[in-house]
Amino acid sequence: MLAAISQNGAVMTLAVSMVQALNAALRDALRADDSVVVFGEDVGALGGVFRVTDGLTDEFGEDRCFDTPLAESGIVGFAAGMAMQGFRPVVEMQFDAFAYPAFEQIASHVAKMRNRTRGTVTMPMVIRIPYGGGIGGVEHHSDSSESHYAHIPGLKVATPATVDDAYSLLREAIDDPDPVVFMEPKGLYWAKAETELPARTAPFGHAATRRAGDDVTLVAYGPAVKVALEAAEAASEEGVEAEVIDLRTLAPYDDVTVAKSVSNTGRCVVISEATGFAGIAGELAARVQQECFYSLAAPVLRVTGFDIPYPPPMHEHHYLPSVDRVLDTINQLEWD
Amino acid sequence: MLAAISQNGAVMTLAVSMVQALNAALRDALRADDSVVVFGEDVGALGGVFRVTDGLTDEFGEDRCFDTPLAESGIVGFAAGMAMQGFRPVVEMQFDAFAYPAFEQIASHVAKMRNRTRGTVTMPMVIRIPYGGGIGGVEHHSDSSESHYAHIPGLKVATPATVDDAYSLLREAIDDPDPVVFMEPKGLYWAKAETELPARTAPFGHAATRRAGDDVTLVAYGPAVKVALEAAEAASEEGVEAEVIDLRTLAPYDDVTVAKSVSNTGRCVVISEATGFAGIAGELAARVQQECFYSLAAPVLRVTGFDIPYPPPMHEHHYLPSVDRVLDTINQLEWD
Amino acid sequence: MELPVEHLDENRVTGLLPSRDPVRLIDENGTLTDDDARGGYQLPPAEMLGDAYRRMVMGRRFDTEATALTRQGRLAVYPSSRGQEACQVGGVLALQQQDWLFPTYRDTMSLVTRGVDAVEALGLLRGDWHCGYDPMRERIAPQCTPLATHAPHAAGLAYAARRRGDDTVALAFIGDGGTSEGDFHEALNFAAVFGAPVVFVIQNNRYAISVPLSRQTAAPSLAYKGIGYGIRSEQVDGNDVAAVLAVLTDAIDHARSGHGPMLVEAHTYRIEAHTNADDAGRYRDASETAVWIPRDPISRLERYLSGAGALSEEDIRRVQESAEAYAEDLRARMNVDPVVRPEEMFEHVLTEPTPQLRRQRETVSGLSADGG
Amino acid sequence: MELPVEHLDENRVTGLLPSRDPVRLIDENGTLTDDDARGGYQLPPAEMLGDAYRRMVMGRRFDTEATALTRQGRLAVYPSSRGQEACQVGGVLALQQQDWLFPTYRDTMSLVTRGVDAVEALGLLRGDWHCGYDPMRERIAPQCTPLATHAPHAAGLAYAARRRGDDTVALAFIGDGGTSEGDFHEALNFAAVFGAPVVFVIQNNRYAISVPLSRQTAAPSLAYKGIGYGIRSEQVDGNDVAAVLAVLTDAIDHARSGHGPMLVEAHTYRIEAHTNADDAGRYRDASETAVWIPRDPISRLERYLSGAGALSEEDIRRVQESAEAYAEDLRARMNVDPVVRPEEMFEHVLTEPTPQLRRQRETVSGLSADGG
Ligand SMILES: Cc1ncc(C[n+]2csc(CCOP(=O)(O)OP(=O)(O)O)c2C)c(N)n1
Ligand SMILES: Cc1ncc(C[n+]2csc(CCOP(=O)(O)OP(=O)(O)O)c2C)c(N)n1
Ligand SMILES: [Mg+2]
Ligand SMILES: [Mg+2]
Repeated sequence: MLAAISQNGAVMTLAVSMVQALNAALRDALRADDSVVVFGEDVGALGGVFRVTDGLTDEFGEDRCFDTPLAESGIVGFAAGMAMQGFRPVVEMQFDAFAYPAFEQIASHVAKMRNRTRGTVTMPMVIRIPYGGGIGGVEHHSDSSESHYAHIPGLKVATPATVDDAYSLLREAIDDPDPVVFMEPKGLYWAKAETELPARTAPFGHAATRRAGDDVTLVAYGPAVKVALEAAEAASEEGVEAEVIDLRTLAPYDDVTVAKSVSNTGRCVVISEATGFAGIAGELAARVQQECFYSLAAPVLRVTGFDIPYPPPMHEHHYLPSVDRVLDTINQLEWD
Repeated sequence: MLAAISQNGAVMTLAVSMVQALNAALRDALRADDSVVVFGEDVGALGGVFRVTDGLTDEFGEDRCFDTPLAESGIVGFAAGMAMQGFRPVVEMQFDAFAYPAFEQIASHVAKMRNRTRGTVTMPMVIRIPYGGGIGGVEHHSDSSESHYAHIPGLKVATPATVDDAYSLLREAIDDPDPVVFMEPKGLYWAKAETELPARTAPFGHAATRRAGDDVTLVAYGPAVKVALEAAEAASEEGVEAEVIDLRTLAPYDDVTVAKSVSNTGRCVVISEATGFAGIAGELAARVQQECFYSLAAPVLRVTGFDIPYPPPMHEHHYLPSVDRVLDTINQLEWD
Repeated sequence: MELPVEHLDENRVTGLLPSRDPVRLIDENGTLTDDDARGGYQLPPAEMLGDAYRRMVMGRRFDTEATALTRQGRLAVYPSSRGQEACQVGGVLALQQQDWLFPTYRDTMSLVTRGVDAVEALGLLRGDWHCGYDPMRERIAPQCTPLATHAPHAAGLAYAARRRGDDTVALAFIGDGGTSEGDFHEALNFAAVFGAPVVFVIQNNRYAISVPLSRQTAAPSLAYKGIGYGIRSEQVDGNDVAAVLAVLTDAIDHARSGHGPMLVEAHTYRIEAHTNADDAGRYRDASETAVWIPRDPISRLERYLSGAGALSEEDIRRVQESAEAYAEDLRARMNVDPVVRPEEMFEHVLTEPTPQLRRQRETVSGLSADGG
Repeated sequence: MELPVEHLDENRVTGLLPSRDPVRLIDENGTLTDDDARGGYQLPPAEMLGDAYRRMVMGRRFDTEATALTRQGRLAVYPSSRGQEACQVGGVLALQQQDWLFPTYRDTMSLVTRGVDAVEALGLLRGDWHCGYDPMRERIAPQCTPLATHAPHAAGLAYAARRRGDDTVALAFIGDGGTSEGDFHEALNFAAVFGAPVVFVIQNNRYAISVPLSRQTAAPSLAYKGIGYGIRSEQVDGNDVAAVLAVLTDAIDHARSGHGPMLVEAHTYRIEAHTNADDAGRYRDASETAVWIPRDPISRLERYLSGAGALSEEDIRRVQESAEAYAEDLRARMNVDPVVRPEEMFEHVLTEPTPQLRRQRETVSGLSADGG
C-alpha cells in the first residue's frame, strides 16, 4: 500500500498512480496539520468514488475526514465557515458538473472574502474537482469547468498532469493561505509513474517544460499534457521538434516560461479539453500573441473541445483534442 | 408614457431610455404571443427594481407577469419546466451576481436540454440579467458575468448597447427557439435616444459598426461601446481614426465583421468591463490574431476590468475601462 | 388585543403532517394489515394488484439483465433499483396517460414500466446519446443525473399544464440524498406557492451511494419536510406496492383536483450496490441488507395474491416466461452495436448551427473520413 | 412484525414544532400577557429590559440618521430596519462575548448594538470598502448581501468552534425572503446533521422588497420549516423585545449546551420602504403599515417599564439625549470624505499579488498620478 511510502518518512521507488499520490498528499497533510479536515460526499467509509480519500477516515477518524449531506453549496459554504475558525477544509466535489450548485458560494464568498474584509477573514481552503473526459462517463461527468474558476479573481486554480505534481501541488494547495480550486484530471487518475513520495516540485505559478523543442511550442495543462507529449513525439518523426509546456497552475499564470518558449520557437498551439469559446485557451492565445508578437511566424492556434455540450461516451473520442487534431493544427502553422 | 408608442402601432419619435425600450419589448412580446410569461423577483407590482417590467402585471394580469419566491435556481428551473409545456418564459435575475445560484440550472439544463433530447425538448426562454458597473452599487451589484455564459455551449448571449438594439434584440431573444441569456448593461439603462419603437435592427450574430475609421478597430459590447465611442472621438482629435464595432451578441459571434475591419485597420483593441483573465475579451483577441494575422501591425490589446473582485463604489471609476485607458492602449499599438 | 399574525388553525398543522408510521396495507408475510397501519387507505382492486405484480416481475428481470449487460461491456454503468420495484411500478401505475414522470438516473425501471422501449430506456447508460427516448412522446422527462435539479422542472411543467387548462399531474422521483439539495427546497416551495399539481415521491432507500440516511438528515422522517412548505405529506412502506398505489393514487388525485402539491416518502432499501461499479462492502454490512430481503416487494405481493386466490402457479410461471422473453429480446438488441454519427454532436446544440459550429463539424467529418 | 422504519416517538414530533401562536410577554399596550401567550417563557430581568430599551432608542436614532445621510449623498443607499428594533437589539443582547453574529445587509442596527463603530458599520453602504469593520475582532461576519448565502457559513463556523472546544454559538439573521433560497435549506440541514450550535433567526418582516409573504411561502408559518430538519423551532412576537430576549436566550442556551441548532421565527414588519430608493406605495397600502404602528417595539416597552416604575421621564430624556449625541457624532464623522487609495483594490485579492496583479496596480497608480 502506498500509505506505507510516506509513513515514517521511508522513501522507496514504486509505480504510483495519480489517485495514490493525491491520497498520499491528503494523508500527509492531515498528519502535518491538525487544522486540515477533509469532507464531501462519500469521502468517508467509501474513500470517494475515485478512492482519493481511501483510508483517511480509518486513520484519522470521523472528525478529520467525513461524509456530508448531498449538497454542494452547503459543503462549500460550511467549509467557508470552518475556514473562518482557522480550519483548512479540503472539500471534494464528486464530479465537475456537480460543482455548479456551489458556484455562488465559490464566486461570491470563497473568492471574495479576503478582499471584502481587507485580509482579516481568509479562506485557506481547497476545493477538489475531478474534471475532464475520456473515461466513458455519462453526461455531467466529463465537463472541463476550469475556465470558469480561472475567470474568478481571488481563486487559485491548480491542475496536475503528473503524479509528482499531483502530490506536490495538492500539498501546496492545502498550505496556501488563499482558496485553491484543485482540478484533478480524471483521465490521468490511473496513470502511473515510478516515483518517490513525498515529492516536491516547483511551486504554484511556475510552468514546467515537459519536452524541449525549437520548432513549435505546445501549451497545455491537465489531461491535455499527455496529448501534447504524444503529438510532439509524432511530430518529431516528421522532423518538427515541439516544446511542451505544462502550465500546472492556471492562476497564478506563468507568462514568463510560455513567452520565453514561444519567442524561441515562433509558433504556438494551445491545447485544452474545455470548450474553446471564451475559455482559458483563448486567454492563453491572446497573451502569447501579445507578448511574442514579433517572434510569431504564424498565428497562435488552439485545439480545444468543440463548442458543444460534452458528448455521450460513444462520441467522446471525436470531441477530445487528439494527437491527430494537434498534428493537423501544427501543420497549419505556416511552415512554408 | 412609452406604452402609447407601440400601442395601436402609432409611431412617434421620442427620447426613449433603454429601460423604456426593454419595457416596450416585453409589452409587445406579451401582446404578440400568449405563451410569453414574465416572472422573477419583484417584477410584478413593483415593476422590477429597475422598472423594466413596469406596468406589465397591470396590463396583462398576474398570469402573464408575476412575482416568485426569492430563489434564482428555482426561477430558472421552474421556467425550464414551463418551457417544456410550450411557454416562453422571460425571467429576471435581479442583478448579475444574484444569477450565480442559478448557474447549475443554466449550465446543466437550460443550455443542454435540446442537445440531450436530440431537439425534442426545447428551451425557448430568456434569462434577463442586468449586468456591469458604473452605477455606484455595493458588492454583488456590478459583476460582468457574460464570459461565463458565453463559455457555455447551447446558450445564446445578447447584450444591447443602444436603445434600438435593446428593443430589437429582446424581441428576437423572446422569439428565439433557443435559450438566450440577455445581458442588460445597467450603466446604459437610463441613457436615452431619439427613436421610434418598435425598432428592428440586425438579427443575432451580426455585429454593428458604430463608427467608421481606418486606423484601429475597437471591439466592444454592452457598456464598453460608449467608452469605445468616446475614446474614438478623443483619438480622432489626435489624428487616429478608430472603427468601433459593437458585437451585440457574444454568442453567436460575428467573426466576419470584426475580421474585415481589422484586416483593414491592422490594429485592434478589445474593450470589456469583465475581469480580463480567461474572459470573453481573451477569446476576441485570440480570434482576431488568428484571422487577421497577416494584417496586424501590432498585437491585439485588451482594456478590461482588472483581475480583482469588482471594487466598492468609491473605487469603481479606477476599475472600469476608461477613455484614458483606451487611449493609452491605442498609443501602445506600434505607430512607429 | 390582536396578535401580530393570524391565529393558526390546529387542523391546518395536523392536516399537513404525515401519518406517524408509514402507511402499510400488506405486510411482509403477505397478510393484510389492520386499520391502524392503513391510515385510512383502501386496498387497490385485485386487478390492479395483479398488474402491479406482473410489472414488478418484469421490472426486476429488466434490472437484472441491465446489470448483466454491464458485465458484457454493453452498458457503461448501471444503477440497479432492485428492491425498489414497488416504488418504480407503483409510481408509474398511479399515473394517467396525460401525466408526466420526472425520473432520476436510478429510475430506469420506471421508464420501461411506463412503456419506453427497453433499449431506448438504456440509451443514457449505453452511451450512444444522452437521452435515448423522446420525452415529449413518452411524457417522461430525461432521466436526471444532477440530483434534485429536475424537481423545479416538474413544478414548472405541472404549473404550466394547469395554466393551459390540462389536468396533467407531474410525479417527480427523488432520492433521500437528493432531498438535501437546495433545488429540492426551491421546487417544493415554488410548487406550494403556485399550487402546482405535482407529487414529489422520495424513494428513501437509506443510502446516497455510501452515505447513510443518518448523515443526510436529522428529521423524524423526510415526509416531515412538507409542512415547512405548507405541503400535505404522507409516508408509506415503499416495499408494499398496494400501499404505494393507494397513497400515490390519493396524492395524484389531490394534485389533480386543484389542492396543490403533495410530498410522499416511500421507505425502501437499495438491495444492490449503488451501481455495478460500486463496492457496498466498504460502507455497509451484509447483515443489514439481509434484514431487507424478507421485506421484498414482489414475494410479499405474490404471497398475498396467491393466498387470496388471485394468482395461480400457472400465472406465476407465465409472468416469469414473459419476463424471460423480454430480457432475451433486450439482450439480443443490446448486442448490436449502435450506429453513431459523430456529426450528430453538432446538430442539436442550437436550432440553427452557427458558422463556427459548422466549421467545427467539418473538422470532425474530415478527421473521421480519414479514420482519425 | 417489524416496520420498515423505527416507530416514531410522538414527543419527538411535538418537541420540534413551534408554539401554535408566537410567544409574547408584553402586549402592544405594555401589559404583561397571560400564561397562554407566554409559552412557558419567563420575563427577562428588569435591568436587561432597561438596557434593551436604551439600545432600541439608540438603534432607531442610528437608523433615522442613516436614512438622512442618504439624502445628503453620504450613503449610496440605506435599508432601514425601523420597526425591527426588538429583533436587532434582542438578537444581539442574547449573545455572549464569544458568540458570532451573521447579519444580512439590512441588519446594520445590530452591528452598532454589538459595539461596532457607527462609521465602520456604514462602510459597505458608504462605499469606501466592502466591509468597514474587522469581522474577526467584532465576531460579526461581513453583512451578507446575496441572501441566505451566509447561513452555511454560520453553520460551519459554529461547528468548527465546537470542534475547537469553544462554547461559541452563532446567530444568523435571515429575512422571510431569504428562507426561499436553497442555501437556507442546506444550512439548516448541515447544522442539524452536525449538531452545530447555531440559532437561525428569521426576521419575518412580511416583505422581500415588494414581494409579500404569501408569495414567499404557503407554510402555516416559517417556523414550521424546522421539523423537516429535525431542528427545534419557535416563533415569537418580533416586536416584543422581552419575548425575543427570552426565546433567543433559551435558543442560544439550547445550542450552547450541545443540543444542536434552533430555528426562531420573529414576526415583525418593515415599517419603511425596502431602502430609501424604494417606493413602497407601488406594492402596499399605507393602511397596512398603519396597523403596525401601534405594535411599535419601543413604545410598548416604554409603557411597560414606565408602568413598572423602572423608567422615569428623566430616564427617557437621558436616553434620547445620548441618542442625539450619538447621531450628531455619526453625522459629523460621515461628513468627512473618506480617504481612498485605488491601489488598495489590488492588495487584498490574494495574500501575495501575482506579477499580473502587480502590473495592473501600476497601471492604476500611473493613471491616478496623471489624474486619469
Ligand atoms: C448534484 C449532484 N451531486 C452529486 C452527484 C453524484 N451522485 C450520483 S448518485 C449520488 C447519490 C444519490 O443518492 P440518492 O439521492 O439517495 O438516490 P439513490 O442513488 O439512492 O437512488 C450522488 C452523490 C450527482 N449526481 N448530482
Ligand atoms: C441571492 C439574492 N437574490 C436577490 C437579491 C436582491 N434582493 C436584495 S434584498 C431582497 C429582498 C430580501 O427580502 P428578505 O429576505 O425578506 O429580507 P428583508 O429585506 O425583508 O430584510 C432581494 C430580492 C439578493 N440580495 N440576493
Ligand atoms: Mg438513496
Ligand atoms: Mg423580509
